Amino acid sequence: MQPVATTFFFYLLAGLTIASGLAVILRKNPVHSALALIVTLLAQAGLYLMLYAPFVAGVQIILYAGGIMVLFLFVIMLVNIERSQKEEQFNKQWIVGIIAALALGGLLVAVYTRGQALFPSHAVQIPEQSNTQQIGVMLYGDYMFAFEIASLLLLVAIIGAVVMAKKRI
Amino acid sequence: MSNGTKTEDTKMRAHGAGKDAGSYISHLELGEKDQTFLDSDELIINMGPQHPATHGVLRVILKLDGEKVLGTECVIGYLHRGVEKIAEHRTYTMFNPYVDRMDYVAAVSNGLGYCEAVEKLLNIEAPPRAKYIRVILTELNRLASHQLWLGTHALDIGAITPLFYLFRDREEILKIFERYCGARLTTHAFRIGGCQYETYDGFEQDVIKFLDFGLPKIDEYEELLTTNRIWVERTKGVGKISAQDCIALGVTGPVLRASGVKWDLRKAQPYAAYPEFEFEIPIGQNGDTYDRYLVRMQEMRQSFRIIRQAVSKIPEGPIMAKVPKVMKPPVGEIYHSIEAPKGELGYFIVSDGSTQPYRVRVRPPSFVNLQALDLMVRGQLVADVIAVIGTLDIVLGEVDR
Amino acid sequence: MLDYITSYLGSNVTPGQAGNFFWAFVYILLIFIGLSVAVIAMNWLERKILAHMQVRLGPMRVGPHGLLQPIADAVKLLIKEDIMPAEADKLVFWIAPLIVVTTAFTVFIVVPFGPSHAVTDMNIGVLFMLGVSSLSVLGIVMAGWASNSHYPLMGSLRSSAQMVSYEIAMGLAVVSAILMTSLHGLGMYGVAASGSGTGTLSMIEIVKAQQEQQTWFLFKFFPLGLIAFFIFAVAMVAETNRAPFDLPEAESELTAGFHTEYSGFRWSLFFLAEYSAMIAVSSIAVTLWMGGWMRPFPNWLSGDTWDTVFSLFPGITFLILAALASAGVGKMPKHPYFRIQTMGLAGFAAVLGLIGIVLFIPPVRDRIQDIYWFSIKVAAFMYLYIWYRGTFPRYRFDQLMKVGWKVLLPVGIGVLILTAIAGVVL
Amino acid sequence: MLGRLKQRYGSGIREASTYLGQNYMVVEASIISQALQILRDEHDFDYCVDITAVHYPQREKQFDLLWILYSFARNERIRVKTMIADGESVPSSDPIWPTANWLEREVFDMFGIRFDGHPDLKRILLPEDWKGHPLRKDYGIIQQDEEWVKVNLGIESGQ
Repeated sequence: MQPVATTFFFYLLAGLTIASGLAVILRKNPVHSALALIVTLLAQAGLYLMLYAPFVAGVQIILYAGGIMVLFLFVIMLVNIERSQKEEQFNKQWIVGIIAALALGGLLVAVYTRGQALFPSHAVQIPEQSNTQQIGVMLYGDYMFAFEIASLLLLVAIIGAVVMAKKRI
Repeated sequence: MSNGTKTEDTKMRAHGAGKDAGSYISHLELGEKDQTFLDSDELIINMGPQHPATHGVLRVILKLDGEKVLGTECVIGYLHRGVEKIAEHRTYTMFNPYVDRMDYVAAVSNGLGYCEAVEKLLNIEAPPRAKYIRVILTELNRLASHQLWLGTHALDIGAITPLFYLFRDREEILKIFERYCGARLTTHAFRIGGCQYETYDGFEQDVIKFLDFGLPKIDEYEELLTTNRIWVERTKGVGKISAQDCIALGVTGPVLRASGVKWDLRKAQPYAAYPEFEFEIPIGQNGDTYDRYLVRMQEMRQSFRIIRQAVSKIPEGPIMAKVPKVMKPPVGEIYHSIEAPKGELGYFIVSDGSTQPYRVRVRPPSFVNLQALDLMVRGQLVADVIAVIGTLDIVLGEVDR
Repeated sequence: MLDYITSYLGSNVTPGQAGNFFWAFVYILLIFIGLSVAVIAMNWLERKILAHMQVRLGPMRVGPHGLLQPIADAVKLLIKEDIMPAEADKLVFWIAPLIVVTTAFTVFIVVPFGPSHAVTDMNIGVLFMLGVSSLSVLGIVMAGWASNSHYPLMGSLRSSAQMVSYEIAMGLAVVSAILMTSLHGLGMYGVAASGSGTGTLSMIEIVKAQQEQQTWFLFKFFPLGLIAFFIFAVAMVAETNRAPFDLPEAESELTAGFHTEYSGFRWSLFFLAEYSAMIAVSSIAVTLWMGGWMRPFPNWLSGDTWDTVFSLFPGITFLILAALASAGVGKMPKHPYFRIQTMGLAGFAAVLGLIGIVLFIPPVRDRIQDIYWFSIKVAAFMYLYIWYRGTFPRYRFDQLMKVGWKVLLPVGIGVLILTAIAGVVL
Repeated sequence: MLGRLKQRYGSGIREASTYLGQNYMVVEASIISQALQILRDEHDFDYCVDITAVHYPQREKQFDLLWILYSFARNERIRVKTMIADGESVPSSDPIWPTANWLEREVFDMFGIRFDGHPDLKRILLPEDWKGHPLRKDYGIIQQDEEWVKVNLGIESGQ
C-alpha cells in the first residue's frame, strides 16, 4: 500500500507527541498526566508505523499503552489525588532541569547541523514486507547475547520489586 | 479515596448515605488506623441500604484494605416498624397477623411460635389434628424459606440460574398455602388454640404431589452447585465460624449446626407434633459457607421426610381447642421458642391479666445471627462479605421488626 | 470512477491491499452496520436463550417473541436523561466510553471474514488486534476513576488487574498458534504461505496456513493445539469481563462496577463495546484455531460436488429461519389487536426468505459462504458465552488471579515450548 | 444449683421458682454480673438466648431486666431477672456472652437502660439522634420524634 500524505501525518503525529508530552508535565492532576502520556505513546506508535516498523508499533501499543500505562494508572488511582494536586508542581531542581534540557537540545542541534557526515546521505531502503521476521531473526540471531542480558536485567528488577514490596508482609 | 485526612462531613460521601446516614459515624473510623498493605490508605465503603446483595435494607460499612476486609459494622433499623410496641396495644388475637410480617419468607413459623407461646400462657393445648396441620405447613414453609435462601445465595455468588428453578418450585408450595388459607406469603394460617381452617379437599393429595415433584428437584439444585468447582471454591473455607463462637454469639439454626453442634429445637425441646416423627439433624464439620449450604440441603430433604410422615399419619378430629372468646391469660410470663428456618425464634410474653399482652418480646434469629457477620468476614475479601450475608440467611423484616 | 469501483471486484485481495479506498470504505460501513446488528441480535438472543435455560420466556411483549425488544431498549436508552455526577472528572468521564467503543470497533479492521473479505490485511494483524483490544482497558479504568465514587473505582481496579494478567496468558496461547503457521504443508490449493518456513502474524495468512496444512490448529500436534486453544478460550472470557469472570461488574458486589455512574447513551456505548469485544475475541479464536472462513471438512469432503453442497448452506439456513418465522405467523393470535404484529412477522419471514433465495445465486453464494462459515463459528462462541453465564457462579478476585497466574500462565509457557519442540522434531 | 447460688449470695437471690414449667430467678441488681458469670462458668449456661426488659412505670424500680439463658449440656433454660430503677445502670454482660452486644444495644434503644462497660452502647434500630425510648409505657403508640422526622425526612409527620 502506497503511503499517503506522509508529510502531513508526520507533522500531525509529531505535533501530537510534543503537545501531549507537554501536557504530561503541565497537568496538575496525575491521572490527566498519565492519560496524556498514553497519547504520547500512541502517537509514537504512529511514527513507528510511518517508518515501516509495524512490529515495533504494535509492541509499543500492547506493552506501553495497554500494559504499563494501565499499571501506572492503577497505582496513581490508589494515591490520594486531592493531596497531590495541592503539592507544588515544580520542585527546587528546576535550574538543573533547565540546564540539562538546554544541554540536550544543544547536542541535538549540533548533531543535526554538524554531524550530517556521520549519517548516510539518503534514507536506507527498508523492505516493506516481512520486517517482523527480520526483527525476530536479528533478535535471536545476531543480538542473542544482548537480548538475554536485557531479560536478565528485567528479572533482577522484578525480584528487586518483589523484595521491596515484601519487606513489610 | 482516603479517609484519614478528610473531615467528618466528607467521610460518608459514599453512596446511599442519606441525611440520617450522613451524620452516622461508624466506630470503624474512630479507632486507630490499621496497618494496610503497602501503606496504602484504607478505604471505607458503604454497602447498602440500597444494594442488590444485602437482602433488603441492610447497610454494612466496610473498612477495606484494597479488597481485604478489616472490619465491618452493620447499620440496621431501616425496616423498624415497632412490632413489639404494637403488640402492647392489640389483643392477643389481633396481634397474631403482625408476626407474619417479621420473617415474611417464613410467616408460618412465626405464627406457630406465637400461637404456641400464647397457648402455653393460657395453659391450653391444640388438638392433635391441628398439630399435624401445623407441622405440615411449617415444614412446607421451611422448604420455601430454604429455597428462597438458596436462590438468592446462589445469585449473590453469581449463579443466576438456580434462582429461577427455585422460584418455580417454591411456587408450588405457595399454591398449597393459597388454597389452604387464601394467602401466599403472610399466611396467618394458625389461630391461638389450633387452626382456623380445616384442610381443603385434596390437601393431602396436593402435598403428596408436591413431595413427589419437589424431592428430585433438590438433586437438580445439587447437580448445579454441589460439585461445581467455582461454587466449591467460593464457599469452602469462607466465613468460617467455630462452634464455640457460634454459641458465644448466640448463633442458632443451620449456621450452628454447620459448625458441628447437633442442636435442633425440634429435637431438643420438641413442640407441636414433632416428637412423633422420625428425622435426623444434619450437621457439618467446618462451619464454613459450603457446610452451611450442605446442611440446609439436607434439612430440606429431612423436611420432605417429616411432611411425608405427617401426611400419612394425620389424625381425624377437631382442629380447635376450647378457647375462650375473650382471651385473658393469667398474670405471668412465658418464653417459648421454636426452630424457625433461620434459627431459634423465641417469644417472651408478659401478661397482666388483661386482654392485651403487657409486653411481647420477639427473639429474632436473624438479628442475633447477623451479629456474627463481623467475626465471619474479618480478613476475608469483599466478595466473601456477600457470600456470608447470603449464607447467614437473614430477613431484614425480622432483624428490624 | 466506475472503473475504479469495478476494478476491485475481479481482484482476490482485500480492499486495503488493493489500495481501493472506495471498497475499503464500503467494507468499513458494512462491518459497522453488521456489527451493530449483531450486537442487537446478540442482546435479544442472549435474553431469550438465557431465559429458556432458566425456565422462563424472556422478552415477549414488544413484537412477536419480543423481537423488537432490543430496538425498544435502544430507543429508551437514547432518550433517557444522561446523568453526569457532579463530582466527576468531566473530560475523562466523557472520553472513557468513546475509547472503549472505538477500540472495540477498530479491531474489526483486520478480522478476515473471507480470503478477501477484510478491510485490510496487516502483516501484524494479530498483534494489532491484541494491542488495540488491550487499549479498551484504559477506557474502563478511566470510567471507573472519573466517576469519583467507590464502587466504580473498585470495579476498574479489578478489571485492570484482571485484563493485564489474562493478556499474558492470552498472548502465550496466541504465540503458540503463530508458531504453527511457520510449518510446511502440502499446499492444498497449491498456494504457498508467504515465505515458507517463516510464520506470519497476518490474520489472512494464518487461515491460509491452516488451509495449506490441511488442519485446524485446534487439532495440530494433538493435544497441544487444543490446550493452547483452551487457554485462549478461558482468557478471552476474562478479557471481556463476562461470567464467570465478570468481577468488574459483579452486580451483587459492586452494583454495576465501573459503569455504575453511567446512564443513557454513554452506558449503551459500554454495552455495545462489551458485545463487540466478545465478537472480536471470538473472531481471533476462530481465525487462529478453527480455520477462519474455511468450510467444514475441506480435506475429507473435497471436490466440486461437495463445494457446491456446502455453498448452499447459507441459503438453506435463511430459508429455515424464514420457515420458522412463517410458522410463527400461523401461531399468532387471530385477535385484531395482533394484526400489525402478525403482518410484521410475515414481512420478516418474507425478507428472510428473499435473502435465502438471493444467497442461492452462484456468484453471490461463492462470495458469501466464507462470511457465513466464519459467522457460524463466531456464533458458536457467542452461544458458549451465554451458556457460561447461565451455568457458572462468579469467581472471587484472588481465585481469578490464581487461575490466571498459577494455572494458565505456566501451562501457556509449557505449551509454547512444547509446540516449538514439536515443530522442530516432527 | 439454685441452692448453691442462694447459699453464696443469701438475700441476693430474691426468688427462684418455676412458672408453667419454666425456671426463673430474681436477683438483686448489685450481684447480677457475678450471678450471670457463675451461671455460665459453673452451671454451663453457655448460650445467652435473649436480653430484654419490661417497663412497669407505677413501680418504684421501674424496669424488669431479663436474661434468658440456655444450657446445651443440660438442655435447660432459665430466666434471670433483676429490677432496676429509671436511670440506674447495670454492668454489661458483653464480656460473659459476646451476643449481649447487640441485645443490650436494643434494650438501651428501646428502654434507655444503660449498661456499664458496654463496648459500643448506642442506638441500634432507631436513628442515632432520635429522642425517646419507644417501649417505655409512657411513650405513646403514635408518638414520634416530630423534630427528627421534620429535619431528616422533610415531612410534617410520619403518620
